[in-house]
Amino acid sequence: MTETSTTRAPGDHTVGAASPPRRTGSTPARQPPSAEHAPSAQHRAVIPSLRAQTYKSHIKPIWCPGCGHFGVLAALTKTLAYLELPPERIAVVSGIGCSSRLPAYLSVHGFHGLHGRALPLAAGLKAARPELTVIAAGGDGDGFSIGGNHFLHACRRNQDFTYIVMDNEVYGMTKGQASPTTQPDWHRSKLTPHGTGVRRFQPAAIALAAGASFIARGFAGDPAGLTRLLAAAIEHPGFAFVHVLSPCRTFRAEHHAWKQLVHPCERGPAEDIARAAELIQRDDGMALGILFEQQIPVYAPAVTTAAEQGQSDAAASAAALAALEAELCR
Amino acid sequence: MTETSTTRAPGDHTVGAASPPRRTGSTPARQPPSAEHAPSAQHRAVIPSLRAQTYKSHIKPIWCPGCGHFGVLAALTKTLAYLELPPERIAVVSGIGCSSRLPAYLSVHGFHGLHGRALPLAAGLKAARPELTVIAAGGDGDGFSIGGNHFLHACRRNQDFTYIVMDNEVYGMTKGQASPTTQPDWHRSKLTPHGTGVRRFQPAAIALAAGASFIARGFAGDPAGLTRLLAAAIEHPGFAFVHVLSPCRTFRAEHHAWKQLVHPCERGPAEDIARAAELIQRDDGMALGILFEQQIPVYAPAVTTAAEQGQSDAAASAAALAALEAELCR
Amino acid sequence: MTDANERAAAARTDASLSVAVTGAGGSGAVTAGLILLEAVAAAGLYGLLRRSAGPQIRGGESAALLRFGPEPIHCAGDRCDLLAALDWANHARFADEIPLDAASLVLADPAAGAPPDAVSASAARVREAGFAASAREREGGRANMVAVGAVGALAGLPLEALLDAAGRTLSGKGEAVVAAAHACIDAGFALADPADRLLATVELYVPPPERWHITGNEAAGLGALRAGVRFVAAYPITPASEMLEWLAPRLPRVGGTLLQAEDELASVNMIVGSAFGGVPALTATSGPGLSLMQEGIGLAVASETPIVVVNVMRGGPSTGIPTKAEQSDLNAALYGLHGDAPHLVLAALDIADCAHTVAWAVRLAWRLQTAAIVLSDQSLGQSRAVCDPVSQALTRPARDATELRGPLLNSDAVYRRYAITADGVSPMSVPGEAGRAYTADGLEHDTEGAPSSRAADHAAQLDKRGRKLTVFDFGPDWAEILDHEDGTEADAGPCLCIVTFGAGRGAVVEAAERLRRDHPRVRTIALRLLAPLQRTALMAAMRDARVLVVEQNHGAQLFHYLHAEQALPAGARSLARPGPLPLRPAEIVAAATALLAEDRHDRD
Amino acid sequence: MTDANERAAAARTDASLSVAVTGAGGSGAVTAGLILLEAVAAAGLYGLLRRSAGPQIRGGESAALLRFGPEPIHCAGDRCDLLAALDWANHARFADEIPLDAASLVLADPAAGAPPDAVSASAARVREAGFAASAREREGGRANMVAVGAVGALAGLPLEALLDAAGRTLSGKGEAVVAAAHACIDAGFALADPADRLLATVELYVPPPERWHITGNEAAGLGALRAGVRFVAAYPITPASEMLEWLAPRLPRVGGTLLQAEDELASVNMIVGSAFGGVPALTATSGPGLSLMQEGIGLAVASETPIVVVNVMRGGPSTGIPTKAEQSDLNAALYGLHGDAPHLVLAALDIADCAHTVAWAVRLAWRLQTAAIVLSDQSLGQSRAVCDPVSQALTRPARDATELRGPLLNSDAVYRRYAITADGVSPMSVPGEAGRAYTADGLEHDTEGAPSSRAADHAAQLDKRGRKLTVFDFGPDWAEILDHEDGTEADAGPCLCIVTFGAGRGAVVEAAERLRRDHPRVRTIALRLLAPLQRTALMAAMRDARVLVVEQNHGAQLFHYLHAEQALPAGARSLARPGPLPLRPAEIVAAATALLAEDRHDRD
Ligand SMILES: Cc1ncc(C[n+]2csc(CCOP(=O)(O)OP(=O)(O)O)c2C)c(N)n1
Ligand SMILES: Cc1ncc(C[n+]2csc(CCOP(=O)(O)OP(=O)(O)O)c2C)c(N)n1
Ligand code: SF4
Ligand code: SF4
Ligand SMILES: [Mg+2]
Ligand SMILES: [Mg+2]
Repeated sequence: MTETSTTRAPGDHTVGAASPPRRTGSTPARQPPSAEHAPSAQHRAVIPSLRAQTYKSHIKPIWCPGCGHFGVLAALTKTLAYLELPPERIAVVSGIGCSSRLPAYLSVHGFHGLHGRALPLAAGLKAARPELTVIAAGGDGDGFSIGGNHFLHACRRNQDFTYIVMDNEVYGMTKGQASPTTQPDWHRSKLTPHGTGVRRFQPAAIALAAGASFIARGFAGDPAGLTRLLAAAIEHPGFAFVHVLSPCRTFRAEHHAWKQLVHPCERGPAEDIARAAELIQRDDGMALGILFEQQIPVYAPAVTTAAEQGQSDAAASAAALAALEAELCR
Repeated sequence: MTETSTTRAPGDHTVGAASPPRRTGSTPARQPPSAEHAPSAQHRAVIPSLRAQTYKSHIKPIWCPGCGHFGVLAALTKTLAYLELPPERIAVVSGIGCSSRLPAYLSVHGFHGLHGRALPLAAGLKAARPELTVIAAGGDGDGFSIGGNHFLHACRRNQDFTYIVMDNEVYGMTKGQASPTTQPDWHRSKLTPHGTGVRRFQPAAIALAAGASFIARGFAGDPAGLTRLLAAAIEHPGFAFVHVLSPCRTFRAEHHAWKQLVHPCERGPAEDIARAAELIQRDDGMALGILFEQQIPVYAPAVTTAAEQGQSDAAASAAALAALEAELCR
Repeated sequence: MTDANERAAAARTDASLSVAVTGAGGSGAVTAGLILLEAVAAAGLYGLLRRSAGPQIRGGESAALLRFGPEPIHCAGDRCDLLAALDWANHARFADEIPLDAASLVLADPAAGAPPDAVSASAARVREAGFAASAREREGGRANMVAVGAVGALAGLPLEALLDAAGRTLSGKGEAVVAAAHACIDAGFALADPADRLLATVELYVPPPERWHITGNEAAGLGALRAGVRFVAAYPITPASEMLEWLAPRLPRVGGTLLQAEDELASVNMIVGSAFGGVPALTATSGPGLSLMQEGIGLAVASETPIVVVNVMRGGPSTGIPTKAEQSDLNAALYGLHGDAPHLVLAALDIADCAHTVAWAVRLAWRLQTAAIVLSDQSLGQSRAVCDPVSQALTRPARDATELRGPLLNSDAVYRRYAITADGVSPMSVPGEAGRAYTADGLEHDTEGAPSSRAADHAAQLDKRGRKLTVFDFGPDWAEILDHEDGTEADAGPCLCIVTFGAGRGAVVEAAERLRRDHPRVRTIALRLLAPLQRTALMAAMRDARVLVVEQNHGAQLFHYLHAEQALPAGARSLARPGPLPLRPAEIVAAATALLAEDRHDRD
Repeated sequence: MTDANERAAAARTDASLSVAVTGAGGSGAVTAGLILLEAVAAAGLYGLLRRSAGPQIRGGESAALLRFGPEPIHCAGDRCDLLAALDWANHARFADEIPLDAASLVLADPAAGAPPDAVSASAARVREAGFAASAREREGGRANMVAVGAVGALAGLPLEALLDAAGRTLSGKGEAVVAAAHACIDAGFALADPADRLLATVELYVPPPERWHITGNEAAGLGALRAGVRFVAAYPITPASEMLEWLAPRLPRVGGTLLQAEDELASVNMIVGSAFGGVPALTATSGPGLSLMQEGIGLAVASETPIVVVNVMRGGPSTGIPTKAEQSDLNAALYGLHGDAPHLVLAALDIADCAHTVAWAVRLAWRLQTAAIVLSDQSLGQSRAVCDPVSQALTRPARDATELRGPLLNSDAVYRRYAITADGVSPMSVPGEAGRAYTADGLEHDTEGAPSSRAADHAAQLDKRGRKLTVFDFGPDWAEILDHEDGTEADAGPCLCIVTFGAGRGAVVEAAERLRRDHPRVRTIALRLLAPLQRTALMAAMRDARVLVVEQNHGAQLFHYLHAEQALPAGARSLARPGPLPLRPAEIVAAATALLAEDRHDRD
């Protein structure tokens, strides 16, 4: 079983303070933190080892050489392999942007949706198919500019899925305009030749204020650390937000300095959001690891399952429908 | 000048920790904190005393008897009178909702726009006409549900205008559905008969995380305190967010308890946002007063004014245009 | 019958009766209407109850507008036979909605003062009726209940039915309230002057026939459940909210889920997500929400994800008149998506038909893997009817999504989600199906779903997305075609054909019933499927006829659309009138008569 | 001239020449194209430079497609005369865009290996040209500059013009780069075999004629500034971003402002706010953004706030093909608003005309207090032309907003913002005007702006908002009507009339020029004003003609629209073809010829 354990090791531990995945033993007895999003033991028995490559599609990324998004793609496929999630049980949903091209490069179910709307699409999918592992992904423009409202409400709603934002502090796809996370004095965009003059959007602080139960920051240049964070995020029961610093080689060449700037974070106390808010506000935006994690009930829309009624799905549904119909007649 | 000074007194000081308006002397020498939004001395000379009534239109509100929004209307007209703002220099812009009907009840320039879009409309107006006093207003559904993204970005952008949200924790206009500020277990809406199960939206915490430079909370049941807050908000140079607890008599009868629950707030330190974030997170949502205020540069889009060029507006513009045209020819 | 009563009877065009109860906020006019509708059902009659209210959120004046009779009630009718005014609060607001004439009877409470000018000007007979005084005489008595009794008596509803109806409607309020109501109804029944009776009292019908007691919004919700919808995303908007509110507690009962969205951008994308997951999904909205959803609907079309958006139309443009009906979102539904984005547009023809049309739309959306927009409107959505149920046969419940989706083609070694097929429908997998993963995309793509900007791929996918709608056999449900013939002279004169869509049907059918008295051949076509237009069948149905296109909007949107599709014969005419007032049969009769007269003139 | 050259000359339909330079990412094909275009201008010629690139954000293969000649260049043309391939990276991607035939000449660098099959199959003459080798011989030399020299020589561009153009284009890169480029251009010029010359070398034109060197996006920006736009809200989207980016640094120079919005919902509402404040405002977007703006545009219509939205169309539906042109947003622009919301829709006819059309749109929007949607597309917006400037007369700068807005009516004692007037235009005040405050509203309102749901108010405001568009005299600018006659037999045979809109004009005009060789009377109508359609004038212009409607989309949207308005004669035909490839004159000629042949056949 060397292969299996190799697949499991989510990389080295050089950067980032992400807690090591909770279960690293060679026994496959990892208890899924929630029945909904982890593969069943049965599935794991059938597919003992899924290597990262299995999760890649044959489509060649359109990304510029050196783009940070390659690192995210690599970390994600490693994570999925590590978690041994069967590809057919995974759906990756994105918006529009360089980063949002991600789903096409994976061999799992994917949706390349609308600019800014990955989160509601993921929310609908997860509500309808709670047993799937749902991952939403996109860029800083997609998620924090046009998609900002859905970000707020996804944090509040705490459905059990993961949101990966590849933050390169720029609109890459549309050729280099300032995004909400861009520095106010960055004046390399023709659209804002004197800089935006607007305070930066602070993803982690806003996520916390909005009620997110899992907030982490990773770095595309540290795929191993990122893999650990993504694994923790996917295993977190509830909405897990992973803010990934993902350099844009083409429009933000200065990002090459990030390698030197990143450092481990201090995690905010789960039981004291106020203190966590203070910590996150003091954060310089370069701290990697899990910034905050809290175990709270995941959002579960009210469904009277057939099982509860002791009936088959179809029969239960038909009976319920007949009862409904009757109520309309006088 | 008794009348004038009466008009100036912005009410009694029983509730709320809003700082008394900075200038309360009987001399009219109140220096506008920013040349842009205060009436010029000349205007004040011409219109020495504008009573609250002047700011009311002849249209009768459609609000239910006892609705909190009446209190906001009253406080706002008093504030405008207190500040002696000439009605023609004021524009009040709103979205859609019971609360958003406000502009029609005022005699100033108004725009009853789209659900959720008061802020961008106000932003465009203020950018185009910086000398106007612009006030955006609406409800919790309008501002925090459909309008949430604009809220985030208005806080960041810090243009010099005021945003009043009349929070009644419900969609009043559409007959009583849960809003983002509704308690997760409130189950009186037919749309969410078991409650939303979703964490409440925390307006003040989110405003702070988003970078707002002025955050206050008022209570429609305390028009005097609210008047002070509104005056401070309008005088604040930058984006001023006033969160008003404004009971919905019809769908949230339990709000009658608010009178007992409100209490003065502790103001977060301007120089330490992290500490302010902690304080705001500990806030119970019922604390009245200025929660946070910071003096930072207001957003001013780059405009080469004619004055700078030492020319008349029209001539400068025509000359600049001619130069532009020339650049297109080879 | 008195003279006046004969006049009143003559003014009625059929056996139905229109009554209105009006009053200030809190007067209970609407409750009175609901009780009368219940009584109508108990008497085995059909009924239609509309409401009108002032702009106040709560507590404003309101009117209950009830029409009923032994035959199904198609529309609001032209006039009011009987008005019971509990008071005259803001009556002017209702003057247009409650058309009084010399044949009308008004019950006015003297305590409320003299009737307003509009009433006097109408020449309607006014009878004093001391609703308030009578109520005051009874413990816990309320004037609206006295009015129920009086109206019931004059309208020929059996006392028993009224009492029974009040009992059921007020059951939640406790026995004392019911008892007081019964006392008042008794009193009111006695109060009415038998000489004023407009109809002879009908018999109580025991047991009452199996009828739906339903609003269009409820029927639409039922249609969704029948067709297998198990996920609904909701953002409230008048007049669609009640559809969502009806579904909210019922979806869980059939194993489904409703999610309240933060806005319409979210709700439309949520249903795209659910449908991608294989779970039939729907949302409901009105004009402003439809505008916000256009981008998401376009995504469903391009990615071939089946979704259904029910648009309950209100007065437009922009915020418009949220509480009133209009058919002015047709253009936005047909043409509002950017790019070439063929999709389904349907319209419900009446309240019960909301169930049929929504269920059909769900099935079609899944069969054809595209977006369906269903048009309803405030007059259907928020009005309550006692009507015949829509049979399950028409909207047979779907077993599950697999049935809706149809079989997957299995021939190819590679799974080609967007394969080019003869019928234009490609094989659609859902997550969970191993070996059939693909990336759904609004970006143009090749047959496997890989992004492509090649001309050949674009043309092939555009052709396919268009073709699937044109080659599909939609069967006979695309329209309701009725021939209103008197049977005597089958071939005399040119046939008159009145074409409408959706809620226009009611007034058109009633107008046709009247027109055939003077004109032997009248046909009505009410379009249920607007896009793709069944042009050939429609043109066949209109052949050789003089055509009048009737719709409730300002821009004659249907008329222009039919021209766009070259589906109208030369000389077709348009009757287009915006809201907020309902289409009246009389105005359609007038327009048709003018058209036919013109023809006769031409022939002279 | 050699035989082959004679063949090549015959294949050209006019005096223009089409050349392409292609290469892998970083090869500098686009820079080569820009230099060639500069040289074209210096030679006093007209030119049109398009670009095509792979899907990569940066660094993918790209092609510069240049057409130039002594007359204005209307469109991409049908074929490629001369291709200089720096390498063959992904050449297949360009095969459709660079149509080679036996008359084409290909310069291929032997270092890049054998030409791909598509090239061999075209039967084009292939000449080896050692671009890379030659560049390597020169210090800092680059193959693309060698290609500039070689192409310039064969295309008849004077060496001086090429050197001068390179100097100007590369001036920002330093003297060494310019010197190296000059050396390479010299070498390339010498490298070309004079026997292969496609055109005789033209003279350098000193001083060059006053021409614009401009893209459609820049021209649109200029038009906005000319007409007085002083506020722009921006959300980036391909292919509209450059318009916003061009405006950003220039607005402040004329005293205006640009604000980057968080999304399109914000940007459209921002411009509504600015316009309400009296400052002319505009935004630019493309399909998906237009969808998101529909609600805001509807608000402008209902509240009668003048705004302008420039929609630079790309392939649709949904995300579609963002980098390529299509005319498929016509429906969304015409009909996309919910409710009855009449507004202005215009389309720019060519690159320079973007200035004219946008300026006119701004003036009309203010004159008529409504929303104007201006359609441009990627082929105009992102292509660069050397063309005649649009005279200031056509787009005379507005003095200020007061001029745009027109005089306020002063008759009424009460200020009635929404007064009913004969021309449908009500008096509009702006903040700052004492005594003229009102609340602008998307909710239906009375003449003072107070909310109203009364039928009479609704009808009056709907009528007014419709009337102002129909009674206004739009003058002659609604279309460009050209008669392509050979002058010999003025009245022979039926007139052929080709109708198109916007960017369709280029290929249509060129097709007409060719058609008149065989057919004496050809008229082209390019619609600049689409809504309100100038139906009477249009029908007069088409009278007695055989009509062909040409557009670049799948659904024949213009064709259907003209039918909707009953503006087309019987037998009108449609040529509708989606993107991404540009409309070709030859396909229009073919369709027109087939139509005319059919007619002849009918007459036999
Ligand atoms: C509604 C809409 N508006 C605008 C666009 C244009 N657009 C495409 S991607 C993008 C920005 C992407 O930036 P980001 O999300 O940060 O991704 P990146 O390319 O930087 O990875 C924009 C504005 C669009 N596709 N749709
Ligand atoms: C795009 C759009 N969606 C939905 C609506 C319906 N709508 C009108 S007001 C409203 C909620 C208002 O709630 P809130 O802002 O809290 O104001 P309140 O009535 O409580 O004062 C909604 C959902 C609308 N007008 N437009
Ligand atoms: S533009 Fe930037 S974000 Fe986009 S692919 Fe290139 S490097 Fe990556
Ligand atoms: S419904 Fe509530 S918010 Fe609306 S007017 Fe009535 S009390 Fe006020
Ligand atoms: Mg980015
Ligand atoms: Mg509210």
